Amino acid sequence: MFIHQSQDYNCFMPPLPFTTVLIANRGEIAVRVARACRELGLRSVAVYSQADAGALHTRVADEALEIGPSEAAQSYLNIERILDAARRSGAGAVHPGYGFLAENAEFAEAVQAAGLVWVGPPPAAMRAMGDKAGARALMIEAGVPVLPGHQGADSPAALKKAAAKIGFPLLVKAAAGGGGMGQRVVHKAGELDEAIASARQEAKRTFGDGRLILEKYLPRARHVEVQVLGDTHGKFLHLFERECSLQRRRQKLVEESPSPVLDEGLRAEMGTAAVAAAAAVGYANAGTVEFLLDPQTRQFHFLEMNTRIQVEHPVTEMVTGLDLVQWQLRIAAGERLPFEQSDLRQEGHAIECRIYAEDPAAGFLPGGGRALRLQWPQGSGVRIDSGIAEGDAVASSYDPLLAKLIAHAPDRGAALQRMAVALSQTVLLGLTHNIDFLQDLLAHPQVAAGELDTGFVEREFADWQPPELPKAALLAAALGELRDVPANVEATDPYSPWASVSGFRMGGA
Amino acid sequence: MFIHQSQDYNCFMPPLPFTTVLIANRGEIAVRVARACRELGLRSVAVYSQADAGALHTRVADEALEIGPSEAAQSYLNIERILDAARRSGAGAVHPGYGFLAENAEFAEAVQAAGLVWVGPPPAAMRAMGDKAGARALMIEAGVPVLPGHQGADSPAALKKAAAKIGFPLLVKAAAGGGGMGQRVVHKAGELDEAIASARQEAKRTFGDGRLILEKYLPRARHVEVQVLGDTHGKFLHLFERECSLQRRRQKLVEESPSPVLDEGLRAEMGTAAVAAAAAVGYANAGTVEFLLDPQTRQFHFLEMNTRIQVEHPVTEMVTGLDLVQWQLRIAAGERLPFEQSDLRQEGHAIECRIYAEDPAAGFLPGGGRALRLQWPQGSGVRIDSGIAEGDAVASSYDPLLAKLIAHAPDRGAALQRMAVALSQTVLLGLTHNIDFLQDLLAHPQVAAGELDTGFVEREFADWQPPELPKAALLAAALGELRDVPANVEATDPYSPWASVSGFRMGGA
Amino acid sequence: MKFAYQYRGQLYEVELIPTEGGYVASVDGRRLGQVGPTSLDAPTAREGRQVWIHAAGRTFALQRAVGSRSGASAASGEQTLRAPMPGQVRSVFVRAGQQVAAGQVLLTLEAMKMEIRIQAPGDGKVARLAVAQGDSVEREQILVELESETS
Amino acid sequence: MKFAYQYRGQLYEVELIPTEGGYVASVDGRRLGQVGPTSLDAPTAREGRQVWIHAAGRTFALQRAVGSRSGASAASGEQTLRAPMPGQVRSVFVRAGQQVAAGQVLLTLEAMKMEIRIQAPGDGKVARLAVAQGDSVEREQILVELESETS
Repeated sequence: MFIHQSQDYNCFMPPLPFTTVLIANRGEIAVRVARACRELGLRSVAVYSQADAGALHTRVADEALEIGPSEAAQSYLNIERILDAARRSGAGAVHPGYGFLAENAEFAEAVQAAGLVWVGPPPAAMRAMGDKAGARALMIEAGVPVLPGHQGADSPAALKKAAAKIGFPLLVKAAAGGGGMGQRVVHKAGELDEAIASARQEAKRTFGDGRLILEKYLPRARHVEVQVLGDTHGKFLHLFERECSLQRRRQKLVEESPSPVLDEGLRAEMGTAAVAAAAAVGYANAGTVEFLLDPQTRQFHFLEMNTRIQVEHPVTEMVTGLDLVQWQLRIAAGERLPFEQSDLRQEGHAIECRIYAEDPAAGFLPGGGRALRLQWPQGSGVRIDSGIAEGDAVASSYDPLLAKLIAHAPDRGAALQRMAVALSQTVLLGLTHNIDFLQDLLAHPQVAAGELDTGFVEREFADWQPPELPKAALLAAALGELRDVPANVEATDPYSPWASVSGFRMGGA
Repeated sequence: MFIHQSQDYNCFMPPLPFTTVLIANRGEIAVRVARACRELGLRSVAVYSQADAGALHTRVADEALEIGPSEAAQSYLNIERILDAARRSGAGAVHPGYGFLAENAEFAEAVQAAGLVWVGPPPAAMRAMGDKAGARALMIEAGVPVLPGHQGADSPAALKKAAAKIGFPLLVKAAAGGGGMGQRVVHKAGELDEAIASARQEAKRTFGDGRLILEKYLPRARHVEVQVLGDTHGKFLHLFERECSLQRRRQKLVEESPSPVLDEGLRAEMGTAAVAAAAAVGYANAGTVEFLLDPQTRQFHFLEMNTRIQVEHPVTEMVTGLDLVQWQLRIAAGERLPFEQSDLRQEGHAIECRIYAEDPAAGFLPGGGRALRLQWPQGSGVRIDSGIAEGDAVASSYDPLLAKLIAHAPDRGAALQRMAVALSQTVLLGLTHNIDFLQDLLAHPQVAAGELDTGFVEREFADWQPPELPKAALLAAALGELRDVPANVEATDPYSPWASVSGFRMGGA
Repeated sequence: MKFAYQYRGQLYEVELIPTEGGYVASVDGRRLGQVGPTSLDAPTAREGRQVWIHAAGRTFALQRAVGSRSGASAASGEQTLRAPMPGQVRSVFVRAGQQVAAGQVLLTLEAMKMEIRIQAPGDGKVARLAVAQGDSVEREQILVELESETS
Repeated sequence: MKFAYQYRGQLYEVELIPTEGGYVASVDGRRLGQVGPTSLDAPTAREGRQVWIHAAGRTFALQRAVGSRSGASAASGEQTLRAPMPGQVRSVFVRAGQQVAAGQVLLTLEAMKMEIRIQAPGDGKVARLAVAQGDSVEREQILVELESETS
């Protein structure tokens, strides 16, 4: 953390109780964890399914082991194969990343039972937060505000009675769920029966647990979450909020910190509530308490706690100066957090854009391909967290997240400007992606004004279409067909247009 | 600046008196200025010599104009051609970058006479600092510590008499000079005559001005400089120091902020001296006051002032959160600096490595080539300021600086670690560069301990040789010869080794 | 030399007539001016019939419409719709023999927390429906075969 | 298949013997083990005889020693030393006819604030000295021609 420069943490860092970390994940987060390991002097071991042979995360780790076929159930979700890879590689700790087994308490317990350090919260805390019904009850007990709702008896009759009390619109949610699966919005009483039936079916199929809860539905709410960090000695801190209201298909697209809507008072209140939520379940390591914020009433409500590192953690890293993944490893090693809440500050403004291999003009349909050409933007306040490099094939077997682009600047306006320039200078050719969509999204006046809600993208960008074709692009395509590899150069890129320049120039960018 | 987030500068930024900026430079600094322009919503115009046709700086600007053949005297140093390009492109301001005409007061005056805004200090201030003899006298007057020395009468007899008073070793320096030209170290009285003659000859040839000054020579001094920023309304601030003691051929190689040797007292003293130096010449815009620091006595001495942006400005940007090039443009537009000295802080530690197209095993001989393959490192706290992209040819006609790699972390140890990882993950194939050398340099225990001086590199790394060849590299070369382009892919990189992976793996990195 | 490209359903024709030091360029018969052989600073990439261009800060995916150097294999699959990723068939909206219009959603898949709509690439008739609701499918598994109107 | 490379004056011979699913690799006759066709995660690039490899965080510039596909032109210039960049001849340390040893500094150039040492690439004799102290030289201008010992 910046303000502690004089303490020089790294110099006084005690030797870690492990020297090798197995990364039970893939893509950009596996690359991210490998980098943190290397920066801490730890050896990293990647695992990969056959579909990911040669993927970037296997190249940046010190060792890579195959763990099975492309189906996640037989590789990235297969506890036994991952533990076997940990044994074979001599790993002393396991970092789960996000997704896959990251919130699976059985996996955490199996890791610990194998004598390995689990880089994450205690399994009991994961279990407590994983059960949405139980978590709601715990939060009410801990004084953390929750949405009006109902958990417990979930017969159709009981739910109907509770629904009448809560009022409409409301949300039917899987008690064991998360990530929007087994979830239905119910606008009026007449839709309730069908919603209960279909949500229960989906919950059973997805989580093997058909239990349901009810929550009041806030149609234009903002998604504001708080990053927490706890060490294994009982100290909890919050690292301020992230606003994640720009979503499509209930998945985040753009995140930022600070939230444009919080003031100091509300920020402190939400931070305190998040720490209380973490303390209530005996949390440790990095976690995120998600809240829904009603912009009218300015009231916030506990949504769920993600008991792992999140995709959008870089925006918090940029504004706090703390390396969250390094701290995950150091906390797992038993280190104490050497700073206090009052030492932490949000400095400047950070925005993250998720670059997905998907088609925003066709319902965000994910797709694969090959990154035939890839040039990242550069310069001050620009950060890239990528799971691919130029030349890499992109499998469509997994999550379509390719990379994250993060811009940091003194204020929100400058960060948006920086992000706009960075997106426009990102060259990614060979597959369908959402970079043009992100540019149009960030240029929307409501986004510039910070007036966001979780329905905004689907409401305003349902009919988004790719840009009109400029004549210069057509000419560049045709000229490219005529271009030859320079005779004296064997290995140069035959598609580079930079060998010479004449008078005609492309219109402004 | 981070701590001013609530003021949201950009939103309240007054409209600038110009909308188009001509960038009178090339390479990474021209790319850097173009990015700052775009982030401020300004149009940028690049100029290029025939040797730079199609170079990256011409691609990232909104427009690019050819200004002559590759010889700098007929292009980048040709005032008339640059002003003509400014006229043709409708530019309202000129940013000179560093090098070339950046410290040429006649150029600044010509720009202003043409009715254009000069993005730099007042020509009078440039002239005052450009004359080393006059600057020494001015600094003495302003109470800024200078090295024991002599300026004024410079007949051999006068210099001999002054030398006896100063004592040996001493430095004979061109009064009009800079950058180490026309400069001789004299270790004893017997060497003085010859040094005076040869320095005078070189000074005449290089600067058209044979006047000489003398200064005491400090053999193991540290080069510590202070960044200053002044607006056109008389406000001066300093942005703390940069330590630039790691040099080869009197050119900087690695820079950092904070300096590992300053304490708060010395930092404040040097900052105050730098502001006094700037105020003494009626400075405005960004500038750097260079000092020599004697690590034994902890006394610092004015060396010279660079009246322009410097190569190493990013380390100051990383620790202060201020975008110096944006501020250059805003100051030139007449904006007031909206913060006070007490608002500024150094947060964390930043290190910059200059990536040169040169051979550290052969006297740092510069060379050209083509960046056949180029992959920059990514992630938290890693910044790239590059003048080239993959596929680009590197002309050997100009300065061999290809790019700058900057690492920022909470403390110096973590920044060095981050830089080590970033350097090792930088792939640049197709030309000779100094990345391996930089890795070995930063791994030296004295560098880790912060015990630097300007002679360190030449003393400790004179016999540096490239690393031993690992067998894995040989095998990779041979396998590469056998590899074919996948049959169904037309445009993929034929040299990508990632199509599949089998059991054999390369040893740790 | 003439080149034809498709972009968002529209056909564009580019003509380049060699001149000294470059080409005279026309698009759809309208003369635009002189261009050098490598004068457009637009990164491009090609794979099969597909041509990608990064221009004016945006990405454009064109398809070669004539003069394709390796378009054969891409064309052969046009009427066979395959699963873009492994998943489960959530809903099927058509039956074999049914007439469908370009853009019509034929079925949806559920995979990685997403609903994937499989749409008809052109007007035609469902020749074969290879999956049913609830089926698990592998990546590239055939879902539907269409008979195009014009074939 | 055998490949020979030079690195820092030393010759290395790599042999790859095809086996099922890969190759058995040897270096200088010592068997190292089995490798797959693309099993080494090392970015590489080639230009003429030059092969660059990024391995273990370092860059290695090798030269193909046999089996070179386009080494002819590179070899023809070995005995002609040219200016690597425009500059001025600062000092000349040899004269025509003089015997020189590999690595010996023949002359120095001054360019872009740097002193550039021009060294003999091998033992030989100065056949022609094309410049004198104080001369301005362009990039690629011939400075010295050497006659190699063995020719």
